[in-house]
Amino acid sequence: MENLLWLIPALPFLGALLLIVLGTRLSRMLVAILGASSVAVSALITILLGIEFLQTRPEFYHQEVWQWFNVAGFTPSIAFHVDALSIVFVFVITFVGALIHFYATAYMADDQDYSRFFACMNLFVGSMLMLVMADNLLLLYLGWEGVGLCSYLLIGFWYKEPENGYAARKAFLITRVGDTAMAIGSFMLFQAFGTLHIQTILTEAPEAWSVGSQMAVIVALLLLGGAVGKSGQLPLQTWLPDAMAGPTPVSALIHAATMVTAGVYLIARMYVIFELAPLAQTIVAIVGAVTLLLAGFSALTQYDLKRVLAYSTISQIGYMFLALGVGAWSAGIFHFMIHGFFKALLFLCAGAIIMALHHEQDMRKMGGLRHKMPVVYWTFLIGAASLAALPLITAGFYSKDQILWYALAGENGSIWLYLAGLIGAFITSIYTFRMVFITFFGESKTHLEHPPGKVITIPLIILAILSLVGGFIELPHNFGHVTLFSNLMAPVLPAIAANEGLAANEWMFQLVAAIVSLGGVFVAYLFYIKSPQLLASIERSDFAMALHRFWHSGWGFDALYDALIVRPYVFISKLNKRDFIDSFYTGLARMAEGFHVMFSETQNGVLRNYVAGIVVGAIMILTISLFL
Amino acid sequence: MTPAHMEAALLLAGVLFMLGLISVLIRRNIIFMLISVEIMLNAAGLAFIVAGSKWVQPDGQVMFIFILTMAAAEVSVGLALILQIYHQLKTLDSDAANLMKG
Amino acid sequence: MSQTDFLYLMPLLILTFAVLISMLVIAAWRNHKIIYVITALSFIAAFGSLFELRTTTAYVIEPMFVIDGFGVFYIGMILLTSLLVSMLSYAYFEQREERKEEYYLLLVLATLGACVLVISTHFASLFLGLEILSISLYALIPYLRTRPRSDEAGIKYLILAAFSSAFMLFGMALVYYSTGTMVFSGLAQSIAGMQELPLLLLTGIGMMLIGVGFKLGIVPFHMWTPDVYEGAPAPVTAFIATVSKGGVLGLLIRFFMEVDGFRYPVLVTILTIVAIASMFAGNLLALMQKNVKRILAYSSISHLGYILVAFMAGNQMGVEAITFYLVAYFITSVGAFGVVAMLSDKNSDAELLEDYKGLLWRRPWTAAVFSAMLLSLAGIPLTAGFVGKFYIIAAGINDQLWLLVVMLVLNSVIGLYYYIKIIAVMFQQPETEREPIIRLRPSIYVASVGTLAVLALLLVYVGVYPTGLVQLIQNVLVSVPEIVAK
Amino acid sequence: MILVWLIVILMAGGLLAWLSKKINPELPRWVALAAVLLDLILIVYLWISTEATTGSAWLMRYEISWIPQWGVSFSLALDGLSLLMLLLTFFLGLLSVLISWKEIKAKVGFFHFNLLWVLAGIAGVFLTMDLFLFYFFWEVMLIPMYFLIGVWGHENRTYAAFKFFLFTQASGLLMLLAILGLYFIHGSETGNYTFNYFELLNTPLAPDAARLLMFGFLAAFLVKLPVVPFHSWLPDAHSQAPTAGSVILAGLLLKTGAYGLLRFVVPLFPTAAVEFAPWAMLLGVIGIIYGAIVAYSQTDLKRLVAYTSVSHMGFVILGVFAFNEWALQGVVMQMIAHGLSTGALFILAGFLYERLHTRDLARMGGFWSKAPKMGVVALVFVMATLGLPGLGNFIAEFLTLVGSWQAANWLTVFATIGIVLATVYSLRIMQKVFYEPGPRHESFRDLNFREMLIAVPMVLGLLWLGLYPQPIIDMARPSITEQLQAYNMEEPTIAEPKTVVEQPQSEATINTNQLAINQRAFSNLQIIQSPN
Repeated sequence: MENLLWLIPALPFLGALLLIVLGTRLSRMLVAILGASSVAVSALITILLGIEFLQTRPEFYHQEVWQWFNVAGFTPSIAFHVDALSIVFVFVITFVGALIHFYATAYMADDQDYSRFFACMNLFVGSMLMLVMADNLLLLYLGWEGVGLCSYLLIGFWYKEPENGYAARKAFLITRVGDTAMAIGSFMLFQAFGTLHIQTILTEAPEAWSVGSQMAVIVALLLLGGAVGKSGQLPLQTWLPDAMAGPTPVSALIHAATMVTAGVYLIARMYVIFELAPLAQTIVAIVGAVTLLLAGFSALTQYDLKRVLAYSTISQIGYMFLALGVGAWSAGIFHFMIHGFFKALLFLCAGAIIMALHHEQDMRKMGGLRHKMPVVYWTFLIGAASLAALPLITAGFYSKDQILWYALAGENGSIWLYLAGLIGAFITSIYTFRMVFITFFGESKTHLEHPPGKVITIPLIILAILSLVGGFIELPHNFGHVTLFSNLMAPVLPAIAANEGLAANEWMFQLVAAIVSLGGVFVAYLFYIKSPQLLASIERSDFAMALHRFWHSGWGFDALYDALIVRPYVFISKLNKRDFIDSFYTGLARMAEGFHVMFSETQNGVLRNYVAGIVVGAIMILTISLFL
Repeated sequence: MTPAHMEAALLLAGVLFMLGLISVLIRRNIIFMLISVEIMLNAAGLAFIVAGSKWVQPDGQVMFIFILTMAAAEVSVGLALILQIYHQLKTLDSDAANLMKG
Repeated sequence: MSQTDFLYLMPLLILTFAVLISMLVIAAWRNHKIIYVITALSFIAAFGSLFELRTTTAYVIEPMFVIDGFGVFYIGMILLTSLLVSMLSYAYFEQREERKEEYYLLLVLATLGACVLVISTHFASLFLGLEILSISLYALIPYLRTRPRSDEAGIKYLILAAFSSAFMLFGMALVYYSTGTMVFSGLAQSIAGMQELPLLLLTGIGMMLIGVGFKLGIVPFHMWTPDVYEGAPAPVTAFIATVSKGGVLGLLIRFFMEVDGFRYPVLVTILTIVAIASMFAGNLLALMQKNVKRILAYSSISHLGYILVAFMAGNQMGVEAITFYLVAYFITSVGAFGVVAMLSDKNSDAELLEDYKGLLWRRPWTAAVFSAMLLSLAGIPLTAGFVGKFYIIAAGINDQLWLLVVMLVLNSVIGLYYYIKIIAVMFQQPETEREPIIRLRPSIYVASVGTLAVLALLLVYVGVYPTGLVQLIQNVLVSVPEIVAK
Repeated sequence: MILVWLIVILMAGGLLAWLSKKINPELPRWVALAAVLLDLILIVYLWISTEATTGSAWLMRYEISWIPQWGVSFSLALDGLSLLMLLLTFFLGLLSVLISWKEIKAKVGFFHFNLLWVLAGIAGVFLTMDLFLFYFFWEVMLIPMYFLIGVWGHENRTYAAFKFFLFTQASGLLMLLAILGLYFIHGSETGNYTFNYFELLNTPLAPDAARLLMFGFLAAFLVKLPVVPFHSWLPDAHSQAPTAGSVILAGLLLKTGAYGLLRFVVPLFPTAAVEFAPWAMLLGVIGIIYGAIVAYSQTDLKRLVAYTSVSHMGFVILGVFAFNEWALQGVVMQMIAHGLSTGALFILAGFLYERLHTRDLARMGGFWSKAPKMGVVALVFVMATLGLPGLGNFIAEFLTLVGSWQAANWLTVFATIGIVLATVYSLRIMQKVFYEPGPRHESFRDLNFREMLIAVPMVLGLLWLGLYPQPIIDMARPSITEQLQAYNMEEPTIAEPKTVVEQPQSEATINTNQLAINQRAFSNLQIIQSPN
């Protein structure tokens, strides 16, 4: 198995290559097959690999394809390092990816740039796999930028509308800012360790740096910069909502399930550095906490179905960061996986709805879809439940509960983080069910075209199942105590010890979490089903309206950055369009011309002037010879 | 002659030279300019004679004869030219002859 | 005078006889071709006679002349240039109906004067050479006497030249008065002792400088140059630009080397100022100039400035550099004016930039040659001008003349502009397809075309493989003790 | 001898092309193609045959006396660096012949004459090991370039040509002064007057003399590179030149500046260079940022690309003066990768100009659907420009930055910010040209076979550089280590900047001892005979 590693990313790349080269010549059928199968096959390989992995439980699989280059002892390779952590990611990427590709064959069916779409998607899957399988930071960076490119291409897929193009540009640019920080971080790592090989760094770092050493903190923060950029966390989260301009499968795959969680992967991957820099780790936690709150509030106020999901993604990733920040590594990853399932599910459902309502995304124009598209309804409901972490049945409950628990009881957890998480959970279930109620209940406002076909629904069902049962591989110790997942992670990521004092009455906190999420559902029910006028009356007050506008605009970050960075830059650039340095040289030329005019005055053709000239010269020479 | 006279004679030559020079500068009529130049040349000749007699050598006078011949040749060409100019410009004002400038 | 003296003066004598013969021939029967042939032959013969004189040791003809390698080389240079000029003149004057024959007499005479200059070691011979040259030029410049510009140029040149030579003579007189000798070497001996020159002597030398400076056309005695260049017939302009300046320069070098003028800060200061002033004035005046002949005139001013830089080096390398540069400059200017002459028509010379618009597409080869010449003037590689400039800069740096060298570099950048401008004009597309120039009888046409071809080849050869010429110059200079001494 | 052929073929080919116009107006194209192709084959052959290089950096030498009196010899030498540069030269040369196939209609013969002579001059610059000859070629490549711009350029060609010519000439002359200064100092010290590079290499110089001479060389190279604030010739020249001209300018002429820095400044003036290094790197960073900012607001596509190369060349000088192997390898990669990517962008601009007869971004847009092939190709080039991993420029910039980080942290940080700015302007190209809908252009055809023939090799080249650059690195390593020997960093370690600086300090002390000698030497200069 081990020597088949390279196939996993290679197949999608191959698919992409074929689609790019002879895309236009292929029939739609072939394109679909090529595009979907390439990912499906690598998913298959992954699953086989995973099975073998689970059976044999090796430390990791490693395969070097070729040495990238070798300059004065700097020898990164195109080499793969797959351990439990990577496996999880690879699994989610390929499996969910395959499903979404399958789904997309129908969703994009009547799009003219069919092959371009699948080319980009395959390219993305390939790069993403590179990212999570890389054994050195440089290769990781390759994947990292590669997914950025693909997200750029896919957000701007419908490039005809300029704003899509700008959204794509924004996404690429903001993530690039983070990447730059990450690059600088890797420079420092290279200076310190003379290599970018991840495992080497992880083993050598503890010797090189003491806990809390300045170097470690700086590096950790720089890496965090990269992470927040990709994962749409504060302060670089503004691009993600706009990224919804892309086709819905793209949002599902890139901006929900996989790419945006690259930041989580990076931090988990480099966890040693963060453990050496407690300050940085705390900042991770805080970033996560703050982000999940802000995003949650924004999600409350959105009407665009996909934007709600986008904000919820931001806030869910906030949870993951929170988990990583408090040191609950495996919890974070677990939540990533579960989130991958249900968020993909939600997006795909949304896609189905949007397609059915011929590209209508505004929830206010939806409603009463419950009966019209039952499959979608139920699957969406499951997804929503999982997102809102309804107790016991949903996977989301188990993953999120773990995080909340460690946010309080973990080594460097605190009551504040816990509260933030709790409030977040509350809001989450509110906006989730707000979405459900507005969309599926009430009287229908638009009649739908074609109800979704098999190709659409099958992936939904699969994902729905996963987002229900997915949780049962990791159950709290006081409740079944299944620890499959954390056992899997154990060799890679350190386990976390819960605070003894609190451990005793953990059930209490679980209860609180359950109540909170149910309470959220109830509030949503109250406002959107029971007595809408109540909500209306609240919304009428100016304060509420202002707040609404503020949240709707994502806490005004866009405006802020626009004023602080974008406008000044463009202004300066435009100001200096003509390149003022040039004027200096042209000035010289002017000067020379001036002299020319001056001198040619003397050549006025009058004989006596010339005589005078000679005389002047004579006088000059004689005076010099007199006075020297 | 005694050294004192030498100085005096040289001074005379110098004065002549300056006279010629100044009149070249102030005259506009080409003929007069030519004449003034001749004066300058003769001043030079005088200076040569003075020098020759200072060192009691014939060379000075030899040079003077050279100068005379040269001056003669020059004037002959010059006058021919002046005629041409007069034919074309109908004037002998040197300032009028400034077709070429800049 | 002994037998050998005549042998050594052979070139000069040949020229003199050539003049007499052609005078008689003209009296007998005017024919352009015959006179032209006589002239050409005389130049060739004179040049041939030089091979007898390739001495390693200087031969002195008391007190007037010294025939040494330096002199021989310069005479050779002058003769060849005059030959080329005469070849250009043939085609040029063939188109014009004036009486052409006397022109060649004057040309030969002028050449004779230049030759006398470069071998003279005595004020008298200096003066004679200078005046033979000048007076023939007085007549040559306004030779196309129906053109008002020619006459104007003539009169200007005459008055100014006479004026300046008055200065020169007076200077000589003063020098003679204060030293009692008119022989360079004697002069050198008498002042060798004194560290500070007496005022009278200094004034004398100063006034002589004015005379020389005028002939060289360096600032502030340059004002005649553009007008005369413009007014005179193109071949004559070429002659003035090359032979007359070259002769005077040779004299100047010899004189300064004899008396070792570089010892005296006064002279050094004066020359430095003059050099810098010439470079700047020349280039800046040419910058926006519309008239090609005037551009070349101004450029010649600046080129003399460059040459002075090497001159200031005042050692053998400097002299080598000057000599080399002169060769390059002769080739180039004759070539350039040759093109001008070739493009000129009956009633006026081709001197306005407009006349050259789109030349490359009308007469590609002519344009190519002209471009080559201009690039050489600008000092671009593959041309003789580049090596020359390189040599000069080397000499300057070798002697630590940083100020002058930097000025030179600065100026050659300014200079580039107007040389390239002419080329640019030649490359422009002529919006109006002008009528092709009437071709002359091939026999005549060949004369100038051949000349230009030869020049172009020389230009490139010297530019690409200068070592031969350098070797020659170095050998030649060996026979001049006072140069090698430095 | 083969080295001579490399140059001779081009020159002869040029003349032949000019003359062959008489026979058939199309013939010059073929002649030029043949000549360049022949050279390309030769150099590739050389490359393959010298794969297993060990020991000395120098693969070949050729030397015959030229002007013995001045110690000038016609000496060519080939090492890894020059080999790579020649590869690039002939590769791009070939492409420029191809892109001119349809674009150039007037004076075909003369055009190809100039084209080949520029290439010849550049090849000479990369090969020659005699400073006189170097200057000679340095100038030789300017004239034909001047004609290329001035005759076949766009609307404002004359101005651009003048500007280009004057800038390069002025700086070149300063270099000539420096060369001569070095020549005479060396001569007066050792008594043998020579322009030979290898002899001049270890000329002991007084610090201030070294500084002056170095500035002389720098003048030429920094203007050619170009470094802000000496860059103002470049936008005009690049935007006005015909496509082939722009490609050669951006792809090759700028590289001669970088090459000069590597080949001459670094080895000849170790001490002075180290002193100057911080300022040089600062200049580099300024260039990176400034170029990027100005590039963003350009509306003329070619002008925009021109400013991007100002920005990219900043990395070169940044890397050169970091004095470690990573940075220098990065620089070499940058020279090649930038040659390809920017050349490619200019070719793209050429394609667009052929179709639209404008370079104005405002008059373009929405071509992705009309010309998908072109879109994909353009995407690759743009991504290369913004340094996307997997393409050549990324390797180059990453190595450069890794190297410069060892030398100067903060400067490197700002340089890295420059990469973000690169993203800004690069994406603007995509957005304006291929994304948002522009004015209607009927009959906007996609790339045809010839154009694909031009574009695809560049794409492959960039990918190859990005994914397996090892051959290039191996080829360049010996020469780079040789350049660095003056800084005796035989085993480049993770060098703290101070160690880089300290070492030449000790060298400086040696030089101070030599100072006295040099002073005497200078006084001697007054009376030495000219060399012969």
